[in-house]
Amino acid sequence: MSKPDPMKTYETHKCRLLRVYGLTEHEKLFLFRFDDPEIAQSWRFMPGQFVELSLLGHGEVPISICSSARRMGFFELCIRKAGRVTSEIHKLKPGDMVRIRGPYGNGFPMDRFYDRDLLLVAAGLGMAPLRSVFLYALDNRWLFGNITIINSSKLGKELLFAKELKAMRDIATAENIEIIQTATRDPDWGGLTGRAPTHLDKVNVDPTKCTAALCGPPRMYKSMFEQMIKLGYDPRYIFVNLERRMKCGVGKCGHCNIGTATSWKYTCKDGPVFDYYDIISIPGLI
Amino acid sequence: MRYVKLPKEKVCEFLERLKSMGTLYGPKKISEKFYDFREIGDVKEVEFEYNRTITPPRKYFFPERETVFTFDTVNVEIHETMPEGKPIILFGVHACDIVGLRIMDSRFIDDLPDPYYQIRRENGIIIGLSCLPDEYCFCSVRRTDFVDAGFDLFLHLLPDGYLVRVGTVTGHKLIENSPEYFEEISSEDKDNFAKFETKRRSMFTVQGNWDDMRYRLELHLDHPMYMRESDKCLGCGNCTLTCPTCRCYEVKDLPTLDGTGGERIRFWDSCQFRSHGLVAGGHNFRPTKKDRFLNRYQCKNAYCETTTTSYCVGCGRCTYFCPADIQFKENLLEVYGTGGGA
Amino acid sequence: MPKKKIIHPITVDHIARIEGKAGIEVILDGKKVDVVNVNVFEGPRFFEAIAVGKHVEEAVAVFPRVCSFCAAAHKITPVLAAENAMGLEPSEQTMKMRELLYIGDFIQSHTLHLFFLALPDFLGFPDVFSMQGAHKDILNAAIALKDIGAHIQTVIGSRAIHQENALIGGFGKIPPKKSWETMRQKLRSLHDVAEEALEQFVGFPLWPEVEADRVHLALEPIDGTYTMFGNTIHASDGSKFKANAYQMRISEKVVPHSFAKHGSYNDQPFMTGALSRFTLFNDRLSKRAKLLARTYEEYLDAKNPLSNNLAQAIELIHYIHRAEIMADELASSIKPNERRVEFEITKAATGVCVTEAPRGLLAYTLKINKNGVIRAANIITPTAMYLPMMEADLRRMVEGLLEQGITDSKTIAQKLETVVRSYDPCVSCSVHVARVK
Amino acid sequence: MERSKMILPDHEIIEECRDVCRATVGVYVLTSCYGCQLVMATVQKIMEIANLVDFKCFYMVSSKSSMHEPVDIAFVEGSVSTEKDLEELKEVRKNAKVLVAIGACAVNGGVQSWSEGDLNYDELYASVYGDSKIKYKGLQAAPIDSYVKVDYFLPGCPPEEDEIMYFLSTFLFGSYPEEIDYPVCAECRLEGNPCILIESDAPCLGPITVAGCKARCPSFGVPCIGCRGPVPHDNSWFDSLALIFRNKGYSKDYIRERMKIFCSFDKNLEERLEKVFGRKK
Ligand SMILES: Cc1cc2nc3c(=O)[nH]c(=O)nc-3n(C[C@H](O)[C@H](O)[C@H](O)COP(=O)(O)OP(=O)(O)OC[C@H]3O[C@@H](n4cnc5c(N)ncnc54)[C@H](O)[C@@H]3O)c2cc1C
Ligand code: SF4
Ligand code: SF4
Ligand code: SF4
Repeated sequence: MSKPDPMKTYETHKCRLLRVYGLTEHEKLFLFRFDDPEIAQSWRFMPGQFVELSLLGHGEVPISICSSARRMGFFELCIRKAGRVTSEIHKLKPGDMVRIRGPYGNGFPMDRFYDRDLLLVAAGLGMAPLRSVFLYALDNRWLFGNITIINSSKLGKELLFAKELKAMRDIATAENIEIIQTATRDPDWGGLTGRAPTHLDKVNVDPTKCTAALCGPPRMYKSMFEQMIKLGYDPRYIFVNLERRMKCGVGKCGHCNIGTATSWKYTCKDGPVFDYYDIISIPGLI
Repeated sequence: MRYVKLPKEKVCEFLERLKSMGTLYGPKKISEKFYDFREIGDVKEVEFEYNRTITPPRKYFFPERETVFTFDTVNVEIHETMPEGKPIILFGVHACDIVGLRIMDSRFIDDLPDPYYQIRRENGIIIGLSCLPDEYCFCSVRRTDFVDAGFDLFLHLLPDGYLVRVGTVTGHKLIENSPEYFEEISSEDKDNFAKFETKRRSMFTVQGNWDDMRYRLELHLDHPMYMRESDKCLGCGNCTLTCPTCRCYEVKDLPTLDGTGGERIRFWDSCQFRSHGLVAGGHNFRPTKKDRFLNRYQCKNAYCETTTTSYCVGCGRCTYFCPADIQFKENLLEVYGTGGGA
Repeated sequence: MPKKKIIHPITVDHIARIEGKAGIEVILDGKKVDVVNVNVFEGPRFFEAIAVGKHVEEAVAVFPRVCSFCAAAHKITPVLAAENAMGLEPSEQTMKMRELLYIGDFIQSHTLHLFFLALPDFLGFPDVFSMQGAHKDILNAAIALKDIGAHIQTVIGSRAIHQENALIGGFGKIPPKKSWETMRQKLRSLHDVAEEALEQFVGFPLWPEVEADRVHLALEPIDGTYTMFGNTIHASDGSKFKANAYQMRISEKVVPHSFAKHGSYNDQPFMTGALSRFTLFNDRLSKRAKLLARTYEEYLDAKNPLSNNLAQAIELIHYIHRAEIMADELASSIKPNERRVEFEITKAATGVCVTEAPRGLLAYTLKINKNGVIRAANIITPTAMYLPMMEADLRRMVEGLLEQGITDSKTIAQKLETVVRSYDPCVSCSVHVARVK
Repeated sequence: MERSKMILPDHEIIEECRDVCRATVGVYVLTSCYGCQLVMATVQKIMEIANLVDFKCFYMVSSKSSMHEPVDIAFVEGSVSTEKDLEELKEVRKNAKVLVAIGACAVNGGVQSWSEGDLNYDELYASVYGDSKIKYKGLQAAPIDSYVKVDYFLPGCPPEEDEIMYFLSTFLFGSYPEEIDYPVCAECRLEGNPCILIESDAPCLGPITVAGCKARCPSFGVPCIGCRGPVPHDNSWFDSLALIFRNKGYSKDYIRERMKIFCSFDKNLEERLEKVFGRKK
């Protein structure tokens, strides 16, 4: 292995915002392109990885890449308006420039997903990183068995990518893909209700040969795990995507530190994707 | 390893020589009781018998506050402000602090190295200095009381000078280039060195080895010590800011008044502060003082693969400089199961 | 009883460019001036009451908060009063540093008043900001002078306002030789700049309407020089009295239109401040200041409050010179390791101190119990002392203008504001208010 | 005191008009020593600021001032100490997009906000004015957020120049300042000072006082008197510090007096002191 180049660690690239799509009241989808064609050509990422997006003068935030890993030169970020930087990102217009560094983090170990069924369970913003996995699976459809995606949120109108998923219904059925969208606390919602774990009976995957990727608020994981293990899912194939405060994204600034004395982790480098056994052996992870 | 002797009467001249090579930093007495690493103007100010400095040596490679780049918001361009790479000569570093620097290296010069740190570190010369422990030291149980690596030269006190261990090529060059200051060691020197080491070892208030501390700690995450002690805590961050291996930092953008430019700075942060675990929307991963207190105990006792020690090197700063007088060592021992005191 | 017919009330709701909140209210009865009030509606802060119960060390940290323009004055005076109570003798070096710190305050305060607050009146601008185009040089001078005032106070006192380094018994940290040398160099380069204010104000007429005989009170400076410390108060009526007995001659009373009390000397309004100091002790000024004062004698009229501006400008020159000499002395004599005098309070006592603050006499009386806790405090500030005189001058101004047939209330109001500003009132100081037994 | 959560400002900051027009700024004063304004008026870059923004109100330096104009950013100095103050404050709030409390008085009530025996306004008034009447009505000095919503707090007595600049530049940039939630001690360490609390048992309030002054006073060897007020979000550990002071031999009264100077409005103070000393008689 060649010696790492320190100057590359924090190297940022200029990116142009091409398009903005409003998804929900608080989330927008942003399509970016690298300004430098060479970077655009060579830049790669894995589903589950994230970038650090800088708005000079406002700050920098970690954001999961939510587009397909196959689309070269372009990438999409789904961003919730949450604070200083993200509110400012929401004001960007096509043509505006930002600076991006990354991709960082381990990403999902996609090779361990091959030739198995795939279950994706997202709650709220968790859909962002999982969309990247989902699109990856669609792009490489032959590498995967049956696919189920459970997309949940509190209110129906808060479901991320709901329209996109709905539009896919017909192809999905043909392709053995089950799409389940559920709103947990919305009296006006016409579709399915209840939390994600309650819909595990509607999946089209075989628990014994399925890989699962989950992303949502920490409290979702516990009930999900219990349920899944009861149903016979193999814990070695359950992955989650975690979140912590982050500044550097490369294991330096310490904000994303988690764990205990025997297992001290940096969410950004050792994660953000962890598997079930990480979770149960590292107290405090979720 | 090569050993030479620096006789007492040559020490000042040797320091002068070091000073001529770059900026020399060393321990100085800064108040009635405290010492700190400072730039050395007059080599007579160097304090050879100090217990511990208030700020750790890492500050020379990872400054308290630095500009990482300046930016131009109109063209969305950045200009990184890299350190100049001037030689930094750090004299008088104790063994534990040398391990501390190696722990810093393990995090800052990994597969994604931090250029700001790395450039400074590559321009650093480290001269170690032997010491005798006081009641706050517990480097012995951390296996950091004696070092084999991480220094260019290491000076061990003899009655009439110093026994010098040479750790790196830079160290060899230093000696080759100024042979007039050094002598070969005699058998008497060897005896004296052994005597000093024996004496040093015997002086520790805790003995043994704490390699299994991390397991014991983990088994007792709910130990009442955490609640009791964190109640006394001020959350002031002194323990982490003085620690030779703490390295959390915070980042902030400072736009200029007219908004066309600005700078991004980074500065030391502490896991003892509320905002350390706070995320957008108001959720805090470490919401209480106890959570933050526990976090430090876990982090410091975790295992560093590079040095094969814990992240805590046992320098005693976090206790010595704690305004609330919270005893790290004693608290660890309490959880460890041997009760308070050694 | 004749019915009051009020025409043209002249009011200024909020006088701009002074420190503190006050308005002017003039009520006319026919052509006669009935009421002239300076309404002080700056909220009261009860300093003398809130000091009670606090340890004397905390109390002297609280007092500067009376006023930001003369924070050093409100630090050093109570510190001296406290030391006086304890019978503690500060070292010579401490006194020198205190004096220089105080001078820094004078320079800052006079500069701000002359350039930032008063000058726009005379040059016809609403504020200094709008003077940027036409009067760049003046502004540069103002900034240079303000900076040196702030610099002196920061080096000695820890910051330009509310200096925490000045303590009972001495200083927390004593600046090293190098700091004093830098200070001296900076001061040396400001000789010419210091004369800028004088040049600006010399050309402006002293309005005759406010000219009137008046009593001036000022502290006789120690050691024959011109400075802010002293033990005896001189009055321009020829009498003298011990400063620590000030309460026998100077009294305060409450008036309904003001949160600031009104001071009087032997029950008469009087003036205090730069003009009073100048009038009584101008022969002690440093050479250059004295020379300039002689040259412009006609503008330094003890009967006319507008001369106060000029007197401040003269003091500015004097203090820049004096500060330089003192910084020079300190550079060569400084003992950076001198410790604060340790003290322990064991018996109850009362201490008094009167000094000359930039705006005039400032008196502190502190009563301390045997635990070092303040039991009573009395502060008299210059603005409270001269408020009645200021109201009298305003009345004269209105009357004079009306006599000349000027009745436009806006014109009159503007002129009144200028008169008020020439006093450089410090309204927030004045609302410190005294404790009534 | 509950600080507004600085999670999301519910106001659009001025960025929309930045190229077209200048941001409007007002500097208002209630009851105080005028120090905050003095610092604002004399920051090094004041002339540059004056060119970049339009001061709609700044009584201390400009005759062209009015309380009644709308502004983008309002800096309010001083505590609410009279009914007139309160009226003015409400007017300012109505006219301002962003309201910043500047200085110890506005943020924490200032030194005037408490006295021995916690006298109320009438008692204080009587102690000073006797039974004489004044036509203005005073109120017990209080921080401004006890009456109106405050968007940002800029503490200090007086505030630091670099913080004022930071606040202004972030506002003008369309962003907002980051809040400090750690104590002076942290900065004291970064300045490389020896700790005088440990070394000479000085009653330093650094551990409970919010940082931002770069440990100005301890850098001079002077114990912090807490002029910047308590660390926000209930992270001011009066109890821990009181325990330390008590162990060093300070009396309860002394500790309370000292801590209260700039913290008298912190709702935790008495409660946390009680934890150490027991209930007040
Ligand atoms: C691995 C990872 C992937 C993420 N992916 C997405 C995504 O795809 N879409 C999305 O909308 N959000 C995502 N987030 C969350 C996003 O980073 C935060 O919402 C964002 O940092 C908030 O920044 P702010 O400046 O708007 O908020 P503020 O509250 O003003 O935060 C200030 C600073 O704190 C840090 N911070 C605050 N909250 C978080 C947080 N939740 N995570 C990490 N750092 C934080 C950031 O450095 C930020 O600049 C992700 C976070 C992580 C760790
Ligand atoms: S945790 Fe404490 S004893 Fe250990 S290295 Fe850090 S400061 Fe030293
Ligand atoms: S001197 Fe004061 S501010 Fe500094 S570390 Fe000690 S207690 Fe904290
Ligand atoms: S150290 Fe304390 S008293 Fe001094 S400026 Fe800072 S907060 Fe204020």
